[in-house]
Formats: sequence, structure tokens, C-alpha cells
Amino acid sequence: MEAMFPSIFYYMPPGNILPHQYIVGLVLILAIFAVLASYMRIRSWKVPFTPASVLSAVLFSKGSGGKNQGFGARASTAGKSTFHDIFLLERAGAWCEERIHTLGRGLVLWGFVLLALATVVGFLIDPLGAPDSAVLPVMLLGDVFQGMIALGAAILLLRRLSRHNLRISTDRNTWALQLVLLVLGASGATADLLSIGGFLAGAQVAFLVNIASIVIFFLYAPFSELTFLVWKGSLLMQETLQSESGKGREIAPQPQLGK
Amino acid sequence: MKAPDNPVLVIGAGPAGLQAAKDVAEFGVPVLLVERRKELGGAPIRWSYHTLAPDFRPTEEVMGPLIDFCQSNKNVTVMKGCIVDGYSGRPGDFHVRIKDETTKNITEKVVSSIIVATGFEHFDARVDPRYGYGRMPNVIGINELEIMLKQGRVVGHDGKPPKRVAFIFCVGSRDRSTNPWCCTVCCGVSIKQGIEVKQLLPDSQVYMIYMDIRTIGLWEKLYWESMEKYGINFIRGRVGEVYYTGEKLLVKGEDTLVRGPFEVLFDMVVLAVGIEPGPGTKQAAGALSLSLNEYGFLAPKIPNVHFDSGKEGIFLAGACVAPMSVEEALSEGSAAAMQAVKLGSRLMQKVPV
Amino acid sequence: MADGGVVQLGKDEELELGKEDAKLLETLSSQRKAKFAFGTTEDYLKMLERMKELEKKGEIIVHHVTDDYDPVGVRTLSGRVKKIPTRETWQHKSCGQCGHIPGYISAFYWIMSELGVSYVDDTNQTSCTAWNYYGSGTSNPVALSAVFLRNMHAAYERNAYPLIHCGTSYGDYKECRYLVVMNRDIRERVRAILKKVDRELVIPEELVHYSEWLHVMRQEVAARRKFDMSGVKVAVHAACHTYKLMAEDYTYDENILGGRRPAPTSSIALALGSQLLDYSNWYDCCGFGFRHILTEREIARSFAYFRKIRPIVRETHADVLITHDTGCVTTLDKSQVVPLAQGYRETIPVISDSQFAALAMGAHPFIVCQLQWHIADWKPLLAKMGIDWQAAYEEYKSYLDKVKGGMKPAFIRSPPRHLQPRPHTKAFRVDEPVMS
Amino acid sequence: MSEEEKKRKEKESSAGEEKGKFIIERRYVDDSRIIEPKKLELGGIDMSGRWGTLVLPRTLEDFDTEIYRDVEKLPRGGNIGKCWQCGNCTAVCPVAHAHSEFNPRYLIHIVKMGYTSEIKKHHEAVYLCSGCGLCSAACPKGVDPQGVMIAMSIAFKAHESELTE
Repeated sequence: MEAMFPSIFYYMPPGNILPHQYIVGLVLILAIFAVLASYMRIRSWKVPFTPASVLSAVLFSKGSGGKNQGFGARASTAGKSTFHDIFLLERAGAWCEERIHTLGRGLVLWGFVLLALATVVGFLIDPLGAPDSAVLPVMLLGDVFQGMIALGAAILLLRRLSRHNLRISTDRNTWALQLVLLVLGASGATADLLSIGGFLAGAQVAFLVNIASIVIFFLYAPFSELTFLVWKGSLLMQETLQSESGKGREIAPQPQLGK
Repeated sequence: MKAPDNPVLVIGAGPAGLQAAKDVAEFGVPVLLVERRKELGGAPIRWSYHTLAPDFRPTEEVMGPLIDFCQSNKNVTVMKGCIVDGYSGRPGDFHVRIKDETTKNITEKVVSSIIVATGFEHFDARVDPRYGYGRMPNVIGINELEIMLKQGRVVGHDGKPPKRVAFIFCVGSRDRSTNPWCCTVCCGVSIKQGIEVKQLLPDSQVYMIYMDIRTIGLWEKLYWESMEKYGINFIRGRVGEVYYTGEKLLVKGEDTLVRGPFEVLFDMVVLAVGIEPGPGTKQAAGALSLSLNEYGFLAPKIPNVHFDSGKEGIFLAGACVAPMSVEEALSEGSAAAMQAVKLGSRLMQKVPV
Repeated sequence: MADGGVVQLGKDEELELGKEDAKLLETLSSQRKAKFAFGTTEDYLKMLERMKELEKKGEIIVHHVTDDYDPVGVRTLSGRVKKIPTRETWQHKSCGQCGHIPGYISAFYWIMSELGVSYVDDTNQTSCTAWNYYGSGTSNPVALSAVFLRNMHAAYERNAYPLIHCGTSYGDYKECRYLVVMNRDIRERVRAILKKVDRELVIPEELVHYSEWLHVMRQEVAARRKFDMSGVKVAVHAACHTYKLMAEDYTYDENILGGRRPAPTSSIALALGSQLLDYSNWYDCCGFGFRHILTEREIARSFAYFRKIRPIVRETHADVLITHDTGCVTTLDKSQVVPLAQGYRETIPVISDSQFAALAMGAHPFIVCQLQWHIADWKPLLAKMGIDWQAAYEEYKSYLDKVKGGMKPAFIRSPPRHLQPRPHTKAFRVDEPVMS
Repeated sequence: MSEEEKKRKEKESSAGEEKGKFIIERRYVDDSRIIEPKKLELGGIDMSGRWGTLVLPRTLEDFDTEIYRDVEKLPRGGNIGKCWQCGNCTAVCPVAHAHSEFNPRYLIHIVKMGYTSEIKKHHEAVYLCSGCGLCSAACPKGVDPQGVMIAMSIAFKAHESELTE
């Protein structure tokens, strides 16, 4: 093994220029920025930032009335809703005419989630200190996940392209976001492969492109449709939680009389 | 080719008549232009149209050169305030009696052919009392709004600019109790005016209450722009009643897309009054023994061929045949002129065509 | 049958409803493809001509508006001059008014007595049954016509001219008269029925609503006005059945609202010097519309409030809404209870034109006009007219105590059952008033 | 019909009849138009329930364009003014074929016209949009209904207190 792969991280820039921890730090900072920017943007629409409401509902909601449920039940509701609506794409998938569309969305979503997990695991295993036999599977898995993102984004883009005609009018932002996703996934997946294949220079370019696309993604996402999806998704979950805890949507009272 | 000596008689000096007179005269053939009114230019001048749909061209730019030509060209003899009272003879040698409406003097003229372009009248909205036209302030016709636009000042009777304006389409059109035909231009003209109102009063809200929008051909541009650039709103439905509350106009109608009746207050209601054959057309038809169709327009021999009256030597042009826009009337005038010239040259050369 | 489903006259100008025609009409009506309409204004004028012919032939007796009745001519929607009798009238009461709005009739009688006009309040009157006719949507023209002619004969035998209080009876009788005159079959069947109750076929020359009587008498009424009405703002609701059924036979006047609304009731408000105000829903029903009041009282009540009362108050800010039919007064007045209870604040007193005129002439607001039976607050109106209603109410209470103590009630004056002989006075005039 | 369906139907019908059930032609009257106070008293007389019922008129009276202006300003809502109500969006919308209350064309119209009473009735349906984007591909005028639905759902949420009052 070690003979075959002298060192898989050789293509990375020297640690003194851009240590691995720096990259992780950068990503973390960008992620925090993205959350903050999303918060600001959603608040600018004069609506509440529902991810926070959902969190507080799960953690602190006391509820009222006989159907009031405890934390466990609330968490289970939230978990179920997350699993079905978000991870299984049941709500969105039900209305996507073509399966390929759902598949594209699913690949991007799952790719992202798994990539995040793999990155965390990869960070916990010191990439330069640990033996390659431990790093390699995680790394390869990460590549697969990035490939999933790239594939998903490609499906979404190709679907858009194939349907493109004079009448089509979809937002430029959607095109841009999907393109960023494609580049992000493809560059991440190919960097390792190029390195394994011995194309170090290519791998380095791919790596830099990957870093750049990650930066762009985090800077751009709060101002894209994703913010709306996060808002709406959590709004729907909040409604589910409310109805599950017996509060439900109250029937609109009669219009004010005597006006 | 030698032109015939007898002039071509053109009845009516609107867009179609003027264009016909100009074309014939430019061919070197003398023209006798008879107009019932005291001024040339027909409806666009008489009603002071501000601009013409669809490209907001000032009326004078289109009509001015035609009027100037007919007034100054030596081939054109203009007789204002006159009507054609009767005729006899054959093509090339028609004897027409022309009556001066004020002095009642009758002049006899010999003409080679006759082009009838007696135009139209706007529908009198008092005939359909539900809109309150003539009884309520701030209920006006598109012709009156056109005059206001020309003055650059759209105001209600109190001198204040309206905040909310409703245009009601198909007034006196497409209705068995008044006129069953479509006037073809009122959609485009109303939308054009709506845009002009928005340009003049950007804070106003303009609503178009319509049954169907018939901005045919390239006029569609107006319809799109009115929505996309000027934010004019369209309500599909017909108005049942306009009621004056003492301050504002209560418009009662149905929004057929919601399937519900609405009652909303407006500051001004503009009626897209239709087009109908005027008394001039009826009089000319009587004098020249032309047939009228069921609606009172002059009936061409074949409905698709407007210029052919079915009588040799008598040609039709413009809105006396069917409702039409100025652009169509100009073309029709030109087409009739061609027929007159063609007939004249055939009679001169005794060559069968 | 014509294409439009309107019954047209046959060649001999008879409205022949053969079996096939009747069936076809029924089918078309049930499919809502045709409405049972009684022709055009021209047909209506033909019907009047036909009535004259039948009289000449001796088939019917026409109860003419002779000079004995001191008639006044008014213009109708058809352009014809209609003769309105002013004296010796036979009061055809409404089946609803005495129970719901008693002041409506007592005020009218009071006005006639004040003006010294003789009238008959006959006990021998039946209800017109039109309620059932409209309520069920089915029609029995023979039965309805028989009731109509029975009442008309009751007036004829008293030598008094029928004056119809109820808008529905008025409209129904006009339709029945059309059928009886134009259709031989109906006429003969009605004649047979009348024979059984020993009555003859008498058709009045004019069918007259009491609001038309008030219309032609408005100057006399105004001459006896006791209060200054110039500050009183009035809105008028005309009853559907007076001016929408056989519309060509109701009074219009170019000087009153430009002839675009029925003249009566508006004219009395103007003659008394009050300010007449127009509103957008003037044409709409009061909400009584028979089928709805029977099955959908919630909707009738809501309609009366939301489509009539509220727009009237918002648009006119009038002090009073006057109308001329018991159904309208009742519905518009009583329908304000629930909205008021629910917190809607727009309200307006609703009284009949007779009550309004009597109040202006100084009638007692409670003993004669019976305002205590009305729901909507009439106190501001009385205050504005300058009537001390508190003193009047005290008077009324002591009057009630006296009645309890055995005094004869006086609020409905002893109705004359017989006419008094009197000399003939006035010459016929056509009413061409100038806007006051 | 299965047992379950029957039960559900019964439940639905009884729920629909809760208010104004004595009105003969009840099925023609919208729930939201019936006001039937549980407790209503006037001058010591109980008028609750049937005797105090009012049915509100269904007349559209307001052209209140505040939400429309908001939608125009929100992300992807800018094209709402271009809509001419052809119904292409609703025709292709997979959600509209399953849920009658979700009709993108109708939602756009009531927002454009500012029929607040209608928006009150239908605003919650906007969250049914799945974002599939078929409508935006079908729209002949470039309205981008999918984007407009996004803007609308935000605008409705921002105006929620007025819309549910």
C-alpha cells in the first residue's frame, strides 16, 4: 500500500504556506459568516429566522393544553420530520415530475451531509501523522461524496440545459449556484484522484479550485435561493412541531366586528 | 400614358380620403375632395387625437403632411362643408351633384370615378346608461381623454389629477343591446392612453376592465409594456353599473378570474367607446345607391375585398367599411386610389385590363 | 311562442296559452331558459285597448276612475297618463302591515282624515295570496285572478275605488289583470268561480298603489306641514313589487330624480322640504325577497343590513329611510337588530312614507305613527324634526293607562265603513309638478 | 368506499356544517362568511346561535396593493407584474393537480389586485409550492412563478398578523 501511494497528500501546498488547520479554520469562519449572513438576510424580509425558532421549540417549548409533549417527543417529531422531509426528500420529491430531478437534489444533499461527516472524521485523524491505511478510506469516501455533489449538480444543470428553450425563464442565481456546486464537487473529487494518478501539478490546481469554490459557495449561499430553502424548510418543520404539540394553527377568528 | 381629364371624386377627408387624394394627385390625375365638415383630417383631427397607437407618434406627424399636400397641390380641389347629393352616368363620366350644406347651393361636376371614405363616429355612451356618461362627472370617453392628453393635463371636474383611473372596455361594442361588432382599436387605444396617463401621473393607479384584450398584431407590444413597464393592472370582467357617490365613482363589476363581484371607488372612469358608422356614411350610401351591411357599414361586394363596392367606378376605403385603425385606413385609401387610377387609365386607352 | 321565451300575442290579440304552449313554457322555465314575462310596453298598451273592447262587448265591467273620485293624472313609465283617484277610496290593506308595522296604516288613515278625504275601510277584504304565489314559485293564475277580482268587486259594490296598500298585491293584481284581459280561458274560468260567490267580473280601469295617492296629494300634505323638514336628510327605498312588476304602469316624473327613479315617496320627501339623497344600491331588494325570507332568513337579514342599510348610511348619512311597503319597512327595520347586537354601528330608522308625512303634519309619534314598534333608533330623527318625543312618550304612557282603565283606544280612528254623499268639486288635472 | 374514507367523509361534512347548519342552502355559503356568535345578548334577550347569525357579503371591496409592492421587492418576486393570467403555470403545476387550494395563477392574481379578503382565505396554500420550477419553464411572459411563490410566501409570512386577524 505505502509503496503504491508514497503520500497522498503530497499535492497539498506545503504546510508552512497553508497548514491544514488553517483551511479548517477558514471553512469554519466562512460557515459562521454564512449563518450570520443568512440570518441578516432573512430578517431583512421582515420574517422571523425560523431555524432558531425550531431549535428553541425543540429545546424549550413548554406547550400548553392536554396534548403537550415533552422534550423527547418534540425531538422525535423534529427528527422524524428532518429525516422524512429533508433527508428522504419526501415533501419535495413528491412533486418533482421526474425522478432524475429528485435524484439530483438528493445527491447534492446527501453528498454534502456525508462530506461534512467525512471531513470531521478526517480532521480527527491527523492526516499527516496517521498511517495512510487509516486515512485512505476516509479520504476516498470523501472523494466519493464530493463526486456525489458533482453528479447531482451535473444532473440539475443538464436537466436545466436540456429543457432550455426560448420560453424558459429561471433565475440566474440558480444557474450560478448549481455551477458552483458542480465545480466544488468535481474539483474536490478529482484532486485526490489526480494525486493518486501522479499528476501532482493537476492535483494542486484542482485543490486550489476546490478551496476557491468552497469560499465562493459560503460567501454566495446566504444570498442565493438556499437561504429561502433553509427558512422555508424550518418553517414547515416548525408548523409540524406546533401541530404535533397540540397547539396547531388556530382557526382564524372572525373579522373584527363593528369596524 | 395620358391621364384622363375628369377628376377622381373623393368623399371624406379623413386618413383614408386624404391618402387616396394624395396618391391620385401624385399620379397627375386631378382630384375633387369633398368634405362635409369645415376642416380636413377626419376623426384624428376632429377629436384632437394626441398620439396614435402603437408607437405614440403625434397625430400631426401622420396627418399633417397629408392635409398640407391636399391643401396646396394644384391637382387637388377641396370642397369643404359639402356633401354629395346624387349621381348619374357611367364610369369615366359620372355626373355628381354636390351640395353646399350652408348655402344649399348645388354644383354639378363630372368625375371619372368615386372613392367613398366617409369614416365613422364614436359611440355615444349616453345610449348605454349604466355607465352614467353625460350624467356623472369624471365619466369620460377615450376621445375626451385624448384631448386632455393633448393638453398635457389629466384632471377631474374638480381640477385635481385622479389617483385611481378605470378604463372600461367594449362600451358600445360586442353587445347585442348596442353594437354587436368589435371596434378593433379601442383596446390598443385605451392601453396607449393608460400608459400616457401613467407617464403623466406616475403615482396614479390605472386599471383596465376588459372582456378580451384585442391588441392585434404588433399592437401587442402596448399590452405587454403597459403591464411590464408601467404596472397597469387588468381586471377581466364587465362593468354592470357606475354610480357617482358625490365624491367618487363606484364601479360595480365582476372579476371573472376570482368569480366574485367587486365594488371599488375610482376617481375617473374612461369609457372605451366603440366605432360605429356615422350619418355621413348613411347619407353617402343613399346618394350613391350603395348597399349597407346589417351593421350599417358600407358593404363591399366581397367582404374580404374592401375597396370593391360592387359598382363599377365606385370604390370604398377606410372606416366606413369596417372599424379600423388609422394605419389600416391609410393603406385602404391608397388601395382605392390605385383602383381609381387603374380604371381611369383603362378608360383613356380603351384597353381592357 | 317567440324565440326569447316571451309570451307574444296571437293574431286576434288574445294571449292564447294552449296546452302545448303551456308545456313548452313550463319546460323552458324549469330549465331557466325562459322567464315568464308579460310582454313589452306596447303589449301593455294593447291590453288596455283590449279591456275597452271587452267592456264594449259587455264581457266585463270596467270600474272607471270617474270624476267622482277627483282623479289626478300622472305620467307612467309607458308615457301614458294614469288617473289616480283621490277621494272615496276603498282601502285594500296588506296582510302583513297591521301585525308588524301598525303605524304605517294608522298614519295613512290619519292623513286622509286630516285632509278630509272620505274613504272606506272595509272588513270584507281577503288577502291576495300572492305571498304564496311568489313564495312557492308556482303559479295558479286562475285562483290568483279570482281572489283579485273578488276584492275588486267588493270595492265596486261599495262604490269606492280600490287603493292598494301592499306592493306585492299591487304588482300581482297588475299581472292578474293582464292575464284575465288577454286570455279568454282564464277569464271564463274566473267568471265561473266569481259566479259561485255571486260576484261579477269587474276590472278597475287603473290599479293604484297608496304611494301614488300620497304622490298626487303631496302638495295638500305639504300645506299642512307643522315642522320644518329642511334639515332632514332622507333616503328612499322603492318596493320592488310596485315598480318592477309590470314596470310600465308605475308613476315616474321627469322632475323627480330626472325620471330615473320611481316618483312616489321621493316626491313626498321633496314636497315636505326635506333633502332627498340617492345611494348606489337603490335598485336592490330590501332583503325580503319571498323565497329567501321563508328559507334563508339569515341571508335575508344579512342582505338587508350589508347591501342596503350599511351602504345607505355610509353613502348618504341620512336621518331616515322611507319606503312604501310593509315588507320593506319590516325587513329593513327589524334586520338591524342582530348587526347592532354584534357591534355594527351603522343604523338608520326606517319608516313608511305615510308615517313620515303624518309626523311632518303633526301626528302623534306613538299613538298615531306607532314608532315604539320600530327597532332602529328614531329618537335623533324626531329631535331633528323638532318633535319633543319625551313629552309625547309621557303622553302615550298616560294614554295607555287610560286604555287599561277602560277608555276606548283611539290610535286607529274609527274607520268609516260607508261613504258620505258629497258634492263633486274638482276638475281633472294632469299632475305636472315643478321640483320643489 | 372503504370504512376509513367513510369516516373521514363524515368527519369532514360535520365539520363543514358546524356553523349555520340550519341554513337550507348552506352548501352555497363559504364558512368564512358566516358569523355565528356563541354568545350574543341584546337587552337581556339571548340571540346566540341561529338567531344571531349573519352572513357576510362576498363583494370584493379592497384594492390594497401593499403585499403586491412587497412581493415585487423581494428576491425573485420582481416579475409578478408581468403576469397576464394565462394559467400556464397552474396547468403544468403538479401540486395544483392534487391540491385545489394551490393555484399559482390565482395567488398571483389576488396579490396583484390586492384582494385582501381572498388572500386571507388562501395565503397558507403558498407553502405547498414544491419549487419544481415547471411553471417558470412554461410561463410565456417570463414571470417566473416559482420565484414569485418564494417571494409571496415570505411576504405572506411578514404580513401574517394582518392576514390571520
